[in-house]
Amino acid sequence: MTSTEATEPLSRARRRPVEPLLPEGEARASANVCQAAGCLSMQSDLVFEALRERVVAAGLGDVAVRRVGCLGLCAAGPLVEVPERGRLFDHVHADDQAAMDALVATLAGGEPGGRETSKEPFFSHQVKVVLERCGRVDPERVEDYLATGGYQALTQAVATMSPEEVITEVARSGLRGRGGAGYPTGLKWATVAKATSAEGKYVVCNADEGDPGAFMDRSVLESCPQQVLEGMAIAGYAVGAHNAYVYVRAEYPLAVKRLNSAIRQAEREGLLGSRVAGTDFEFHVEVRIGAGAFVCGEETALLASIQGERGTPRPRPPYPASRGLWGRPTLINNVETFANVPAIVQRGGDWYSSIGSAKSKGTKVFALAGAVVNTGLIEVPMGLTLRQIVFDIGGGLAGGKNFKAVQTGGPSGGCLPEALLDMPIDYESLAQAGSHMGSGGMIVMDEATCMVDVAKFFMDFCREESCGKCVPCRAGTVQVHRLLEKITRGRGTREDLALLEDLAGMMRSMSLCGLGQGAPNPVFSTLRYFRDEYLAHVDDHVCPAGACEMDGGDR
Amino acid sequence: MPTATARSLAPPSDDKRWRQVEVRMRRLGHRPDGLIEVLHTVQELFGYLDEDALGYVSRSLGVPPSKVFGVATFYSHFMLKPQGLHTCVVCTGTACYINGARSLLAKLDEELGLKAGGTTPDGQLSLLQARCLGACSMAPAIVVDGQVHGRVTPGTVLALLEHL
Amino acid sequence: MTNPAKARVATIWLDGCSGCHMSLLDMDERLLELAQRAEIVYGCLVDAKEFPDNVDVTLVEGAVSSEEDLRKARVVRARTRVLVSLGDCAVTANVPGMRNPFGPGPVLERAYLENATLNAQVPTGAVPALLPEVLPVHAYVPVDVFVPGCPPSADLIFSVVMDLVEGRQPAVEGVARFG
Amino acid sequence: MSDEVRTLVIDGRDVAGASGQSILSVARENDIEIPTLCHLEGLSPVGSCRLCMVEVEGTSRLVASCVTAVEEGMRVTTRSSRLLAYRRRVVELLFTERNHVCSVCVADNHCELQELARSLGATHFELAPLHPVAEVDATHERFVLDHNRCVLCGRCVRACDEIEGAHTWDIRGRGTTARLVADLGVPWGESTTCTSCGKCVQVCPTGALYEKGRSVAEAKRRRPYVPFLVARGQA
Repeated sequence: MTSTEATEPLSRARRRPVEPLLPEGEARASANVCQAAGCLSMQSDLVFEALRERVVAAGLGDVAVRRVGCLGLCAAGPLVEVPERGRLFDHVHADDQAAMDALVATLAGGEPGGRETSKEPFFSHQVKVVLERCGRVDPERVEDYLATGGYQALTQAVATMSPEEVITEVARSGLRGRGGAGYPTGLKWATVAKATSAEGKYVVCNADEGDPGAFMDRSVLESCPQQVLEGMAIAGYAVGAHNAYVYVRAEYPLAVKRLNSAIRQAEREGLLGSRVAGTDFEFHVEVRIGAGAFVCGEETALLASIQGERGTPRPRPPYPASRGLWGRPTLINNVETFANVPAIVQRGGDWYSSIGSAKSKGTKVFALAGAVVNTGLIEVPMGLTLRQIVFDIGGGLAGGKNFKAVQTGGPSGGCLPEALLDMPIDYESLAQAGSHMGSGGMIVMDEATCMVDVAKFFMDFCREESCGKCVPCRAGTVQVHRLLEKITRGRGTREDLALLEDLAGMMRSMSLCGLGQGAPNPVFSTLRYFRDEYLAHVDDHVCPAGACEMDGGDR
Repeated sequence: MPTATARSLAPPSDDKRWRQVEVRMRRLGHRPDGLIEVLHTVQELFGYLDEDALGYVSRSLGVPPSKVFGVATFYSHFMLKPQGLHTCVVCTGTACYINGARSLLAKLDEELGLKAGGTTPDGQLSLLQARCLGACSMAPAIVVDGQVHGRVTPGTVLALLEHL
Repeated sequence: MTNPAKARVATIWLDGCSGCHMSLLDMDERLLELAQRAEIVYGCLVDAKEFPDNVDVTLVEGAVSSEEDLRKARVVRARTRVLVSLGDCAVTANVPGMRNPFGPGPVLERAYLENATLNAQVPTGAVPALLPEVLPVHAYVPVDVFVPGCPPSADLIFSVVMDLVEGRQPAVEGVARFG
Repeated sequence: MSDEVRTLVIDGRDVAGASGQSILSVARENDIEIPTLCHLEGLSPVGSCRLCMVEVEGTSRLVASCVTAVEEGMRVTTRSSRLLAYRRRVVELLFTERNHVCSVCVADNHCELQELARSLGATHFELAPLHPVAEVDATHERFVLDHNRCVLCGRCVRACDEIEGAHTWDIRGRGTTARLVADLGVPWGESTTCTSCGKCVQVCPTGALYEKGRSVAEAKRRRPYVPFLVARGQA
């Protein structure tokens, strides 16, 4: 189909006044001021106000100053991009006259300031599908999303494709769940589509991004919530669901605000609600706010929480695809998975599967944090190596320190050593190395980090977040943490080390859900790659990194 | 979706905020599955969840009291005791942890005698810790009354709290 | 008067109620049978001041509560071939361990100050200092055989000791239980 | 539950069950004992104690037999050295989590946890006990709740909710600090929902819930009462 067939809701959007922001294309130049949480914490809202005043004062009538979502390089915020001139300005503060002058000069067509984005390895290695519009559109204006081709995929799907065709396209793309486990998305959709229910089905977006060190979903929701909603609506059409929930962490108030506003605006545009894009397809989305429980990222716990209950997981099967919310078939995908869908429908599964590695298709968004120079949000094709991510995109280690490990996969992931830096990043390689993709948090650690202490940190996390339902996780996390505490104080013995491994193995096999089964992974991966650090604590009562306070003792 | 089993009841007091709670419950159809949403509303309005509030919500939604209590204590976001006038949340996610969140907590304990979960004796400041605020690129991060501050050091943390 | 044909068996009593020793005596006439195979070289039933060297089997009753208990446990371990934790106190800390949630301070205060009618004071000399936690014997020294029970039955003690002096692995698993 | 027959092999024996029936149920019908703690016939299965985990040929994952339905041609192993070691660890985790002092417990000699430890051959624990401060609630006129002995199996919660319909009990908090709780965290004696029916006491596997006036080793359950619960639960 051509885009003209899908213009009915779009043309209405174009009629809406967009003053004072000129839409992309109509402005000679635009200044995109990042308003995602990172830059906002450095008062980028004031930067927006100050810059707009300056632009008005300079009489630049054909220049747009817009509020946009995450520009990626969070480490250097507040950020302002002038895309027409390929320039990025970092550390722009409202009261920094020199920076403002340089910005206005660039916008006016004078000598361009700031960094040349095309020459920055931080940007040039990235391929943006999920983050395509992050930093380009105002997250609080559906008009911006529509102006960049937003909702064309949904309109195309509901008007010209059968649900089966949509699923086929998603299956062909090779897209796998971006929440961590990597289950083939097309297969999941097909299962839910096949399930029959007289009482309806549900679509649920898991935005309970709880892995410490992960902020991909947060950035996507704060930067382009419409793209997630569009992906959900396409999913609803494909599986035959008319009601949906987005389950967002309470820790992300800005994401909740923008999501709620996005839902209202999309309903107003006739792109969600009782007649989606003028067809008979009905799709209602509600936001449910989590309340501070990491375990609710587990899908059965998440469903319990949406139902207003304690977020305790239940044994599977039955899987939510057959028995989910209120016992009805439910499709659960995470934010990033849904955000990939519009592009797949629009450009085709074959296009998507041309990106990435043999078994892991497409791109992956990572939150790069820790001891690297360029912390921030990145999107790269699957199959890039850790080295490219840490040293090229990440700019290497901060402060000239030496690399020790990179942690992926959150509390159920692992720590990968220098020897694995040339490993390609995909689901299989990471799993083989004893970690996993997780949701995309990537934390770089330098020589000052003690790996036993890191294992203890994650076990402490799991201990506090264990729901308490099953015994291996509830009491096992506490006991493993105690053993690690003993070792990091220099009081551990070889017997404690053996006990640690034994107990961790039991938890992995016996726990009820992924939290308990995955909780030992940081212990196993650090034992696998950094055993010498454990032995130094146990045999010599020394912490090689100098991070642990050893109080020795004779036991 | 389950249907509502309860309906509007008299609120615990004539405090006008209860009307907003009632509006929220009505919008959720007084359905038991709206429990968490309603608890969010009560906490936003009153700052914490006391026994009167929990009992009122329990009766209004037709959810057994022990179940309401079980839910309210399961989620770390819900507070059963009043909090200080101001709150300071120290992030102890991975990135913040390896970048020194521990030293921030130690400093606050040392200077203010304040431990995570505690409130100063004058009721001015409550200290909480969060498991990752997603502000990892600015680690270590703290949130003071809703405002995120990045790259905080033991040297600067007190200054951020001083004006309160 | 050491008899080389007989196993050298000792018993010792740390923080416990002596119930395990009572149960040992409950073997009645089988004590004579045991005496054919073993010589009791130390214990509260024997007049020996110093724990001897080269003991084949030592039965330890009681948990490790005080510095004195710990000293004894270490001496016994060093001089014993097969160390047996006899009874729940030695195996799990049991009743003496019930002070662990509170620590020794409040327990001493309750006993010597709150409940004292005369000369209320916490003793500092003459009695051994309490350790912060009451722990089972194997928390401090390696233990070879565990015989839970409060007390373990005379039958079980007899079979365990006979197995040991005759060089067999005692059958405890699935037989003995806590309590 | 339909009555279609499923044939399978449990511990090398050919057995048959109905479709939808759990592995545990079929095993018990055939006198193959699988240890359980949170499970009680007549109450909804939750699969939380993990003692009934079994091996199923063709998958490396262990499954909880109480919540896994039998399938045609399934080959199940309920006993192996690995399963025994894991089950002992689970019992050890429970014993070290609270203050279980069998020798002075009302349930001594009538306790499912104590008997599990014996039958699984647990003679001592390698893990250090946690020694939590746990309260005893004796405010109810007829019953006592001793948190020192509670294993959080949730049988009382389910009996109260599913059979009695009172839902007096729930679990507060989470993780190892979770506790059984009445109403809005009130002492049991002040509960306005408790009907004093005593079902929770009858289904408690340990000495956590017992009738007042019982001394050490006297908390014998009225086991004939339990089949009555079953009948009610299946009604």
